Amino acid sequence: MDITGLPILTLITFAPLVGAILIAFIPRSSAGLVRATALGTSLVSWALSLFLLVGFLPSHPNFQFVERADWISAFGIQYKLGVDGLSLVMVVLTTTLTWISILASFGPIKERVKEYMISFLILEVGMLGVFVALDLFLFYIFFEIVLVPMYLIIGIWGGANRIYATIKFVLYTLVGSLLMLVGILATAFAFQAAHGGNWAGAFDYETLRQFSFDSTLQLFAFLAFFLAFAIKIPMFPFHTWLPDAHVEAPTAGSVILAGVLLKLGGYGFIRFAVPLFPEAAHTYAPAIILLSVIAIIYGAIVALVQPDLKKLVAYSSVSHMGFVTLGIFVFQEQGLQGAILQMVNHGLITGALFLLVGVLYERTHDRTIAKMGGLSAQMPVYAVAFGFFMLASAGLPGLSGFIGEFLVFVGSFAYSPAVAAASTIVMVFAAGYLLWMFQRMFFGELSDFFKNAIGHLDDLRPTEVLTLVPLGVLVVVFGLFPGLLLTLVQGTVTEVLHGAAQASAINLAFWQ
Amino acid sequence: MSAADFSTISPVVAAVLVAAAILLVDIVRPGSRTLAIATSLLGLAIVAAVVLWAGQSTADAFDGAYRQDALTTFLDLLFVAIVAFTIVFAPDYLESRDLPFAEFAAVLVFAMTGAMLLAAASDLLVLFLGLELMVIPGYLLAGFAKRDALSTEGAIKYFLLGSFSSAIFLFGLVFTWGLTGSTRIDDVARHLTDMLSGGASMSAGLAMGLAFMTTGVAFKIAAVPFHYWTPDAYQGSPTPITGYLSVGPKVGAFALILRLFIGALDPLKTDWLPVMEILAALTMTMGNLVALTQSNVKRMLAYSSIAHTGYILVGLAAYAAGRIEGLEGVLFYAAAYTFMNLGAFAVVAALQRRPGVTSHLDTFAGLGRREPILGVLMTLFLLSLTGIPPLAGFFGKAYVILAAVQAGGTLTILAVIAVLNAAAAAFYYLRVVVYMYMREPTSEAEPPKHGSLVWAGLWAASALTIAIGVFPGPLLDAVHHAALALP
Amino acid sequence: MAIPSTVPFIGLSWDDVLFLLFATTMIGTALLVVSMRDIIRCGLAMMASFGALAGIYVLLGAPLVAAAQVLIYIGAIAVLILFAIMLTQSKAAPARLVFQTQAVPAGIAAVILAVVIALTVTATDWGAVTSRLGTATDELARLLFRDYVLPFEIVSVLLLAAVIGGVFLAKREEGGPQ
Amino acid sequence: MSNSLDAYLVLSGIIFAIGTFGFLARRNAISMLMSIELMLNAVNLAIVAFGSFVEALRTASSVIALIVMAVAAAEATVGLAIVIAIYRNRRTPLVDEYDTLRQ
Amino acid sequence: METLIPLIPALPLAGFVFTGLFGRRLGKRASLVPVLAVVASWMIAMVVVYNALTGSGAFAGGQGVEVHLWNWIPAGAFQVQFGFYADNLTACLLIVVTTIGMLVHVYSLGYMSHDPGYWRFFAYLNLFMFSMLLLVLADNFLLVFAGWELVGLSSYLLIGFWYRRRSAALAAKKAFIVNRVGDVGFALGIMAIFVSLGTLNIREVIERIGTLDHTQITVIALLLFAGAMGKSAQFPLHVWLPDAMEGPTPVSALIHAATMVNAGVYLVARANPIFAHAPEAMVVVAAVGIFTAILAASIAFTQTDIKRVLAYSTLSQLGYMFAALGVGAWTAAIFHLMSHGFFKGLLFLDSGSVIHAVDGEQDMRRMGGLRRRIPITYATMFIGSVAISGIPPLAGFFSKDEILGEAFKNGFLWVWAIGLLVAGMTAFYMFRLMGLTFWGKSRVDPAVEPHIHESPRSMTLPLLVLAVPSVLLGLAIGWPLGSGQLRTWLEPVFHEAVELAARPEAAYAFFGVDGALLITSVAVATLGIIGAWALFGLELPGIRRAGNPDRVRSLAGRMPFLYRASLNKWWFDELYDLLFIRIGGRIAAFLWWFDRAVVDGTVNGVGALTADAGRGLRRFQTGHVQNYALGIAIGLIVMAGGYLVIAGR
Repeated sequence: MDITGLPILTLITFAPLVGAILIAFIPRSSAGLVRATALGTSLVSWALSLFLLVGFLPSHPNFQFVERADWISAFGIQYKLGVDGLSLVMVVLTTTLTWISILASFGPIKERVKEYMISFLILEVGMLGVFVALDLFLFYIFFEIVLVPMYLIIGIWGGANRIYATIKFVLYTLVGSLLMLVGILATAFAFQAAHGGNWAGAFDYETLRQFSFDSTLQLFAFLAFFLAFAIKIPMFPFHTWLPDAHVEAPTAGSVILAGVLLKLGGYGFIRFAVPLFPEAAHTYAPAIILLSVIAIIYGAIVALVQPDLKKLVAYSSVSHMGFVTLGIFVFQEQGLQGAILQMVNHGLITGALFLLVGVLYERTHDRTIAKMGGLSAQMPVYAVAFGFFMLASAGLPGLSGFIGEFLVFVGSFAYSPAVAAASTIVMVFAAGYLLWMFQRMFFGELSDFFKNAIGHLDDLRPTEVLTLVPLGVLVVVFGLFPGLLLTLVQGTVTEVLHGAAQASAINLAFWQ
Repeated sequence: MSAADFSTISPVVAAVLVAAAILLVDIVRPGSRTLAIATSLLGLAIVAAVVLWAGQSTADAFDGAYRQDALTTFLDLLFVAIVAFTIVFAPDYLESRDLPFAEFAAVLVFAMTGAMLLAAASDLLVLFLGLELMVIPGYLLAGFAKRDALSTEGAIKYFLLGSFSSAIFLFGLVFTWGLTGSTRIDDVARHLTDMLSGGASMSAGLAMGLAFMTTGVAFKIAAVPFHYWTPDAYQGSPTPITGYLSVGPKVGAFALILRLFIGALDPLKTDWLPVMEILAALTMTMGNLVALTQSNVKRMLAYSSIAHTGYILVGLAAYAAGRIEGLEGVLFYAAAYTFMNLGAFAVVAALQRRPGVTSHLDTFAGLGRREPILGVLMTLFLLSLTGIPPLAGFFGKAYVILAAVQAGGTLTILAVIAVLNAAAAAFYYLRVVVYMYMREPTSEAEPPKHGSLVWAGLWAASALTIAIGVFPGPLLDAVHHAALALP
Repeated sequence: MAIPSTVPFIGLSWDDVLFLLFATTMIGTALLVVSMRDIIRCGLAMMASFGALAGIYVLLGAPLVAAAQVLIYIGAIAVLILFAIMLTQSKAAPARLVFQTQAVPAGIAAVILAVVIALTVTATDWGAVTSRLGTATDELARLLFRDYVLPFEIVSVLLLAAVIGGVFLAKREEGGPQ
Repeated sequence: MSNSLDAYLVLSGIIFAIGTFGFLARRNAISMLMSIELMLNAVNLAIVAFGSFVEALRTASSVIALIVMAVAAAEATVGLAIVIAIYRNRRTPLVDEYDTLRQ
Repeated sequence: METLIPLIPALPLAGFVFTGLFGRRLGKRASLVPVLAVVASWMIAMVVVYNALTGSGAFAGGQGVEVHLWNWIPAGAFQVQFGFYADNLTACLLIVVTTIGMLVHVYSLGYMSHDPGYWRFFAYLNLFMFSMLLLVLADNFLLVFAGWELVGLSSYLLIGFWYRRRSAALAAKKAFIVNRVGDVGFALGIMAIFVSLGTLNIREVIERIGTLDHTQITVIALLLFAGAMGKSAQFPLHVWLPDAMEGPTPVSALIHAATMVNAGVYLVARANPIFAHAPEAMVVVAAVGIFTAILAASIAFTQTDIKRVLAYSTLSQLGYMFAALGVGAWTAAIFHLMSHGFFKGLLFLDSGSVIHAVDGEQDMRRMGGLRRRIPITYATMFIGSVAISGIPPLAGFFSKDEILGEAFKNGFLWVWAIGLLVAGMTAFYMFRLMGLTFWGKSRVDPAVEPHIHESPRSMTLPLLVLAVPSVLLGLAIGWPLGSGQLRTWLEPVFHEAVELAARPEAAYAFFGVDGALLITSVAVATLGIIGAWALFGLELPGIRRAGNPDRVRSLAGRMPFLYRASLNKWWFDELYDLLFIRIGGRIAAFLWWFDRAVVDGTVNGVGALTADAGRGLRRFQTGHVQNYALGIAIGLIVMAGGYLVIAGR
């Protein structure tokens, strides 16, 4: 099948939009049809993204499946899509997690199903768009679009304190992304000014990547991009929206939030911040690495004392995302590969953990760890699933989490053994909070709280198993055969590092 | 008055005739709303057609007092659109409050005439008269619900302060006129260039005149600290009229700024640039900060309109700092702002169709459930006002920010202030969304029926809001040409 | 008998004396307008002030403007205002405080404004001649209906709009609350 | 003195300032309206004075002054109509009691 | 070989997967597949071992065999194979691991037969076997690390097998976390190896290690040793092992005595050239080892839980092994590893049998006089005790003697001296154990007393089988002294390290220094036995002597500090509790407070400040027109001033 002739990226990206529009015309009363349509469209998008996987040539260095059309020609803004290994991986991750999340929402979401599914599908459009856009302006648009459905998903279907959480999420993210908008515009203008006022290519990623910007612009534009992505990913000290958002979000919202939205930050760093402003990236790298190490340790330590399951997982995300930024900014091959792997793995593992937390929450409407205990006997399959993903999160070799983490360690060791040593300690803390959580939930005698809710404590239902199994399989497969991912992203890694290797830090000695 | 003059000012004449026709119809068939509405809309369509016809050529009329160029056409069309939307949104609201439609429409069209004169004025006197013709009907409209204490209160505040500022503005105009010896904008600009040639700085009298004029226009566009009338007048006015007031006189006042500050005072732009920068920063920040604390949607939107003035001023400052894109940004922003803001007010007006319904946030509680389509449309307008892509508001903001970034220097700081403000603004816009979707309705009352005209208007406004964001190309071309018409 | 070119004993020209007279009257009555307790008297003072200004217009060689001043301001606007005062003067309302609480800052602001205007005015070279120029009425008429025909038309539309709106607002409605 | 433009302009400025003071300080709506009329008169005085002393402005000044008077009349009409309308609602002409709309 | 070697770990893995998926439904039959898998694995392993040790087939010429399955991590320059490597060292380990593993499986058939988690237990055991074999067979450090972590996981699962018991859950967690501390070092070591050498393949690393400078090697060696300390429970990471006795006894035997805890020794032995290049690191290894040995032995003196005594004994013996490695007695270390594996496995299984007999009681103070009630258990345990005490000609004698001898000859007199002391202490506490458990009068709970019975055949059979190597292993591979079979086998592995040490290789002198040392150590061990005999009694055919509790008490009273220190395990648990749970908890709580109050507080503060600013600014909107007008007037004046300033420029 020749898929090169089809605008396949557009199809993948906007298939969910079509679904959302269809759902808008389905009467509110037929919730089943709404659910089926939502799942169907997300599966269509997923299936198409798998075709992409088949047709992709890892050896080919450039972007593939490129589609371009002039959009706003006055500013050289294009509708330009394309994937390389990195975006391909993220696209497939997104499509996979989306249908899983939609499936996982069938049970818990009973109110306003129609609006929920529409929001979710639009969310998917935004996320996919971010990963395939090759025009900075287009990228920004998708980056922002994501906010709106997520805002609604947390705000409408979330927990008790949802409004605070969702507004915090949106405002915090907006501050960063709007500054990035200034950065994007400044970048484009710098390009335009250097090309005699010609806007052509000023927003085109591939063109901009070839252009070297002057150092002042780099320093400021990088900072703007950095802030946007650092908030999104989120890095210490910009992370506090995350625990709130996770705690209040509905299960599927948490899954997508952890699984994909946080990756937008990492993706942005790798795709835009570093290649466009390599010198600035080098200049700021030590500070970013310091923040990453702090995030790794700090997130893990704070996770140790969390009373709420979701908060614990949220802080563990802060810690895990610290690896991503660390891996990127050590500018080592293994570090970058590890960072990418870590993004994927964290998406799978933490996504699954949130699904699991959601399973329990749906039955007991509580997530307080202190009230739990002894679930192993009551829900053995659940315990096994939870244990599996808990161990994957702890970085057990053989499961995917380990590879990413270890590659980051190796990369950071090459950068500085001290940094590696400081961040490797987190292995202990991670085991600490995860095992503590596991012990409190599953070991010991059944807690009074659970005894009271024992009627609801049935083991995993078939739908729930169906949502978890793909993730589990992927965790094992990527743990044993990380090469599947590594070969895909090798091109991106080489490209990014090649650009970064030629740059050197800017001399910040302004006083001279 | 020659035939050529007449054909050049034909849009204005057509507008006056439409106003007259509305009054005439009301005299012939008193109280027939349908007829009056039809007349108004038909008349506006004719005006639009005439504007387009006249816009085919660039011409001066009345010995250079009136100029027909691309900017005129652009602004005229915008004014016609504003008035048309207002007329579409108003009848439901007015009818349920037993307010006459014909007087309303006629006065509105008179105001439009004034605005159109501003868009075309190349003479200080015409400028002043156009301004007065635009704002005096505005005072009347603000107090149009004359039995309503709030409406009249808003009106008298608007009137008193407006007249005060008009006097100040006029005083400044007179000083400028006295120094330059002419009322023609081109002559003024030429004289100023001569006076400033050789690096001379402006005289004290000119500085004084400039200060008075800036104060006057800053008042009309509701820039901080001359904005005080805005929230009170907006909140007091009948809601469809608030919608009009928030865009019509504001865009009109920006037309005045374009003709006066860019047309006549262009030689002084390095002098008024810092003032505009400060005004822009103050206006954005103060508007947004106070809007954060509002619980009445109309008043919140009033403060938000102040903030939007600030964003537009960023574009103006960028122009003064040497970027023509700033001017384009001003025009683009004005157009984008028009439709989303009118749309938002239209939703408020639709909700207030039953007399006695306030515009408090509680009115919006559960709207997403009670009236889903209205909820979605309101969300759309609010998101656009927030600046979420790919909607019109986002593109407008991006445009002025781009211009500011291009201008560089202090303007970059202004751009950063602008985006920080935009982020803060998201809070209060989204709070309405919170009420609409995340709160339970306070009353179980059956939602009122909305006229098909209102629906048509809402759909049109939302379509424009989306279209300007997704396909900004045509509008970009238009503002590009319009901006080129200025020196 | 020839009138001496200057005023005896004072040494000022007659015009200067007239100017001073009118100016003093104008300022004095204007101050009364803004300071008197009884609003009707304020209105009357305003009329006097307008009259003094008409005198200055004559002095400046613009008799037509002076005539218009008398007709429009004293004849129309001031009368209108007096009517409005009558309409809004409820007997129940005693002469309460004339001034806002912010009278003092208002005064300071006004003084600063006056001083600033005076200083800038005198510091500026207006390109003025040292004698007054007269304006011929016929020339004025030509100007009004030829060069300034557009403003003239606009003013008529403006007045029309103002009257329509004013009538609507001011008219008492049948069945209305009052 | 009477031959000096500055004198007239200074007079105009003083009247303008007095008008401003009245506007800022008086409580009665009609008083404020009268203050505005004073300010407009001050402007008109400046216009006529310019016409009388600057050759280039001679012919136009009277026309402008007349037009400004007409505008003043229109403003006064509208203003008084609004005052009467609000008086019907509030039974008071004192503007500082119109403070329902605030903050 | 290419197919056989991967099969060794693959079979238990298959068993684990199968049992994990279907075990629940199989009930008592669930053990079938795991046991068969392990037996098959053992048979294959024996084939491999035979080939390796005889140097036949693919192993010809003393070479190891490498098997590459696939390229596990192809990350640019970071290429890691999923591959196996087997040589003679592996073979030695395979003997211990598969044999004891198989026997423990069999033993568990009986021991766990009444447990509801029967299938789960066997699944875990199989998982452990897979992990341990992976660790032993891995051809690169990262795969070793993978096995390393997986055995940790299995250990976690098995310690916490009875998860309803809070103490078991806590012990499992403690074991995993303490191990992780060591793993951090190991992981860093791996990174250091890769970064400096560009490969992780063990053979390549060993070949190229000499190219690095001394500091690098020392750092790498110490980091690897840190990993070994965790897994082999060396001071200060020893605290998890005694607690690990919360697991079922077969687990203690298999994991916490015979196999997993040896992983650290194996790692150091495997990486011997690295350590050989870093003599300072070797000293550290020796010091930590010998210190752990005496520390643990001192604690074992007073413990009353039978399994805990054995656990501390294990610690102590592991310390011995590290001391051996540290002094360069590579072969002796592996020798001791093997013999200790068998006799400690035996001892633990015996203790399990004892516990089984007295209905779960583990406190020796409520035992006594069990000799006749459970004769097979008694007999085999006696053999084990003699073996560990270093009485010739049992296995322990040969290995221990070799360690002490080499320590002395290699110039580590202090190691020798302490080791000698520990040998005596070992004999003492082992016979204390024997005395308290089997001899003297019964102190068993009267309710349990009538039910005391010998264990089923599936349990006694492994005991009997294990007793054989405990007796004979030393003679089989350690004789003649100084040039036993084992030395020949391991010569290719340690060849380089031995050469590097460049010590004059004196011939074994039975009638010289070696003989003297031998006699000394046997004498000291005998002294220990006599001490125990005097205090806790002895019942041998012909000798019968009751224990003397009063003298024990008075002895304890005379050394109150030492007694309490021993009883309280030198307060390490308390110290760590203070450091990591209390102070660490405080720090964590503080950081969380910091997160909410400072980091998030700043965020919310900015928001609140903004809102406050808005509230403040809205006060200007007084509703009074005149106020507004004044504002405008002031604005006008300011602006006029501003413009005048601009004009004046």
